[in-house]
Amino acid sequence: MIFLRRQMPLLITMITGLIFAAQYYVPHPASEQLLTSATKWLQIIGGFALVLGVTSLFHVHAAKIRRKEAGWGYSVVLYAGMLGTMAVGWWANGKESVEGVSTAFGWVYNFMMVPLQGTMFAILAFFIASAAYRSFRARSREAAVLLIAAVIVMMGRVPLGEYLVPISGDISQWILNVLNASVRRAILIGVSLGAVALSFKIIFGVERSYLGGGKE
Amino acid sequence: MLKKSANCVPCLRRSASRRQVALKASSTYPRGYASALHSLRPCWMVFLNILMLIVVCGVSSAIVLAEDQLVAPTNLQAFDTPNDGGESLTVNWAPSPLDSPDARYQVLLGDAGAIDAASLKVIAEFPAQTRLVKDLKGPWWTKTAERNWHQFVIRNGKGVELKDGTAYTVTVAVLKGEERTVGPLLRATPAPNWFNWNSVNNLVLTLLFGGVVFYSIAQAKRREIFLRRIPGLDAVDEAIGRATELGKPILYLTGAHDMHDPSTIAAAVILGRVAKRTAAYETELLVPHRDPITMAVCQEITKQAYLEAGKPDLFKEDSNFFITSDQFSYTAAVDGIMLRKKPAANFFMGSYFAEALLLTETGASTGAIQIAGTDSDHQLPFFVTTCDYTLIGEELYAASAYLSREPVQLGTLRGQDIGKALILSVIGIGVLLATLGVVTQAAWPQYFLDFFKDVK
Amino acid sequence: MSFAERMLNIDRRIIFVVIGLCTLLPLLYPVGLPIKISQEVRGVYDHIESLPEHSVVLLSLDFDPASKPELYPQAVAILRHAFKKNLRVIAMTLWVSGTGMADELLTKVATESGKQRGADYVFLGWSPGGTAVIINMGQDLYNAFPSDYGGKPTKGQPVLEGVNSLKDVTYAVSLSAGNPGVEAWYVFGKDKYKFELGGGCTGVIAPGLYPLLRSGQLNGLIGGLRGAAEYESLIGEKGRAVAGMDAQSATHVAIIVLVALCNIFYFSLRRQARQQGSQS
Amino acid sequence: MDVTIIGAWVATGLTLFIFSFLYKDNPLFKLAENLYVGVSVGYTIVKTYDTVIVYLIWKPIVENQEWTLLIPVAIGLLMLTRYVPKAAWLSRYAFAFIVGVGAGLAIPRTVSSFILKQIEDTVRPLLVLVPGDGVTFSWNLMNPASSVNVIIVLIGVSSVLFYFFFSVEHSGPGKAVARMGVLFLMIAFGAAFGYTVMARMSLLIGRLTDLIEYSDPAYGRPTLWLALVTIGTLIALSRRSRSEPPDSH
Repeated sequence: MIFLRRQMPLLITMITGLIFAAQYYVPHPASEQLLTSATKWLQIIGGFALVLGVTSLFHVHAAKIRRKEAGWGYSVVLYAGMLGTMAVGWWANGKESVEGVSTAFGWVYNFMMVPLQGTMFAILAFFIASAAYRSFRARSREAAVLLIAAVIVMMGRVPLGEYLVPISGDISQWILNVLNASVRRAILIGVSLGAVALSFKIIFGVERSYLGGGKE
Repeated sequence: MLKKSANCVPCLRRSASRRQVALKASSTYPRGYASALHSLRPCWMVFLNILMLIVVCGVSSAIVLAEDQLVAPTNLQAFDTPNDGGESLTVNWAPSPLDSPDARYQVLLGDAGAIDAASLKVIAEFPAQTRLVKDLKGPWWTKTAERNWHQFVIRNGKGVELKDGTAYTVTVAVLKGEERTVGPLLRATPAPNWFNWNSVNNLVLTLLFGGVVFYSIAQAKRREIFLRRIPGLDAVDEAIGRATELGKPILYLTGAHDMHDPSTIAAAVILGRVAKRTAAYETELLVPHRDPITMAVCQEITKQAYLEAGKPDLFKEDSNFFITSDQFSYTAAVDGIMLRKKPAANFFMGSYFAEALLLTETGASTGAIQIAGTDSDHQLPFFVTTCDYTLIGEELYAASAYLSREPVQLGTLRGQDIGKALILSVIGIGVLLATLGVVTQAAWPQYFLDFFKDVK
Repeated sequence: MSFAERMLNIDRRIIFVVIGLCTLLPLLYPVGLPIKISQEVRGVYDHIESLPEHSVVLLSLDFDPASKPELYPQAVAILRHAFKKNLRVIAMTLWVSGTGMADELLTKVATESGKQRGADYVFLGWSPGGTAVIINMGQDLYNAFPSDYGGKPTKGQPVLEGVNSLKDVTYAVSLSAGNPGVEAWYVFGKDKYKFELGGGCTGVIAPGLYPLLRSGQLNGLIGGLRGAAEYESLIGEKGRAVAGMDAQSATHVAIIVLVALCNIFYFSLRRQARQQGSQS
Repeated sequence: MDVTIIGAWVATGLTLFIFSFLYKDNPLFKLAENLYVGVSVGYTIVKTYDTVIVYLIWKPIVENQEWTLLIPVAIGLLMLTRYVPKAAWLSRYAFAFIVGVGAGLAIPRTVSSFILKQIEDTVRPLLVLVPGDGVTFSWNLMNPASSVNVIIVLIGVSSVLFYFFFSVEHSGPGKAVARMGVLFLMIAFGAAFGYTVMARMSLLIGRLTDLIEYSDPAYGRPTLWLALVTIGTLIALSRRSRSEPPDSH
């Protein structure tokens, strides 16, 4: 039983990991067919994973409503929004438009989801402005360099900046293309080494936090 | 494995094509040359063959020079394209001194039984000075001909339908003005391959790096591994000291992700260190959470830290508390805590999204010392400008490994360091060699450089 | 409390109003400053310009409404360009919440360009799995998307004639707001299936894509609203992005002024503190 | 058309509710925020059902008898055992499969695209061969491939890589290299900062463009009316809270 619970999943990870890492080097059609099937499976499993991800929300808010915790009314709003969207969604067969004509589902999407999600991030513009005034200080030489580079790029990326200081466009291009690219490249290499090391550790069972469920 | 895969089908084709070339070329070319025709040969043989081809090529061009009229493509070879999934053939032939801008080559293809060039179909036509081996991508160890030779790869597409295991007749014709001469008819069979030698460098480097990581982890389990001190940790101590002086609390956030994320784990490890200090200095610690499981884990860590500091009585269960999983509501609540309690030090460890700026800005306005550590690169600029000290990217993991002394973490870090050292030296040596290559016009630096290229 | 301190402690809602006005006024009263075209954007434009008629272009709209203001104008501009060049367009998305927007966008631009769904373009819709979808399309497009957004089988649609997998796509452009996006299209797509790849992205992730641009892994990059404005000027159809450039200019200048003020006050405070320190 | 007008009113109202967070965290904002989470979860569920269950599973099985697709379905169902405490360990099989395939797919591809490709482009000759001029060193800063830029990229990549090197103490010459790395990092962060500001401002521009469009009389000027309603509510709410304990913000 312990084997089935503990070792078996690790074995599955190891075998699938090794197979699909090796697949990369094998051009034979049989190996390509394997890749085709596996990615198709991943697509389907991905759908289940998505459902799993959102259902934890069900629990949290259902508990809130049941216990009448502070702000449970908002949880009711959340539930109403979710169930309402699902109802119109299934009624419209999951399509926002049919032959170019918007359905009720499309209406919910266009007039509720789009403005809500868009505005959530638009408010950040205001906070950046206020932080620019209150906290973006050159408190060290590093921060000073950062702010100067930021100001140049901000100037160089808008027509007014290029109009006022014509060379700012070229300098910001150079910063992005050369200085920024070199740093990002080093970071990319470092992060990739980390990712490859992590993948190796996962395949060989050294890293198992993904299995979850505590230390059983 | 590889040799075995070159069994029956390629062998058949090999003997067939060898016969074809031998018929036409037996008088002019050395016999050993025919061995260059098979497709699935190991790399070292390819290399030998190339050396031989250099010799052959010199001989043949000297002979062609002596003649005046249009000569059929010489040293023509056709074989299964190596390192691919099949359904493809490759044709190589030697350059000719008549390769002028007005001359053209045609590639012809037909069934295995064809004995007459007229029954073959023209599948490609191009100027004589194009389609050279040197213009093609691919590392030197899989090249099937000299750099200045011609190469054409026949693939399935318009009018071409190659089937694996079926033999085909292939040849090349040369055209100049009205004249047209057809080369010898060769036979070749496409077949799928079991290994792509073009990416063998990828495989070797990947295995090497994997080996290094596991070796370092094993080393770390056996003995102490040196890790340089992370300056950010000094800043942590300093901030706690100041909070004690001022008699104000310390605020510690563990980020947006749950316990599955390495950044949250690192944040929890550093929390252990911070809690130990706050216990020693008897400073109040506040840890608001976004994830109940992370909260439970952090509660344990804090308790342990107070125990280790010898002050278990000071530990408060509610110093770790859950607010809400919702991004902006959480942010508003934490901002509220900052404004009301005015902590002397704020710690932002772990992963953050758009809420980062809202948090650090409020913290800065209350005059707290702020220390951040995150791998969320898109938020790093904001942390750097609004915080007094920032652990950048991998430094967060390094700080956590430094504190926890956990062999797997330390070993991985060391393994990655070796990987980086290797890359740094490859870049250094590579640039030197590449520059030498330009200055001396030599081709040999390429033998080193190709190994660190992505050449498929 | 000194002047600098008082100034630094003003209610931040005053700043909110300033930034709101800096955005609103140029939108209401535009000036129309000229926009310079950068090499990165030209890379994408020139490549589409060079494609022969009926080439297959894949447009992956990997963003959600949160990034609509930046990426929607990019998508409109590229689509208009592709339709003008009579290219065949395969559109899709890897982001579930972007599906409806992508559909609306395609329908709108196709209608104004007089293009037929199924004949000139197809919208494959969304499919879960992220990178797995890209690989699966590279192996067999009909396996990854057995039917298009409207539920019609993909096999047999005239627009997909001769297209079996990503190998048959001439040019792919991913407009992305994160992951999966441009990087995934390179690693799991172009790396193996060898189509040419261009990118469009939000300002937040653009600087991170420059190493890929430098190494030629991407042949062009449209960054943010500014990139969209450049593309709109290139195809000569000025839209939302160009209209937004004046507001963008004003807000940038406002932010620069705010940063400058912040530092002036900060340094004057520091000097004051130092003077007080030396006096006492 | 009527539906669009109602839509304009709803969209405007929700936009303004969220903007009200700028004044302070308030019930209108919380209402809009929770509605947003609810609607997007509902949307995801509908889309997943439609795409996965209907088009990727049901139709291929019923129409083409692709019975092998039941395997991923089984794996997917295993994942859902997380909610049954006794059988939760079964979900490990599903995660083991996904994570295993993911790790396997990632290793060679990451090495190829993000390590080898990046090394390849960094390793460039410091001198260029110009036909006619021979070997030259090009000083043009604006050409990303010029010799001087190649050297700068080389310095940047090496010093930043060295900065994230933890096995060696940053002292002596190492300190100078690490400092150089930090400077490069800060410039890159500055560029990212500038770009992020640009992005956030663009989002605001986008939203305000919509609000301006909705202030049109054709829609009945929802922007104007709803702005008044929102402000009125905020005033009323702050009056009420003033009589209660002080606010947290």
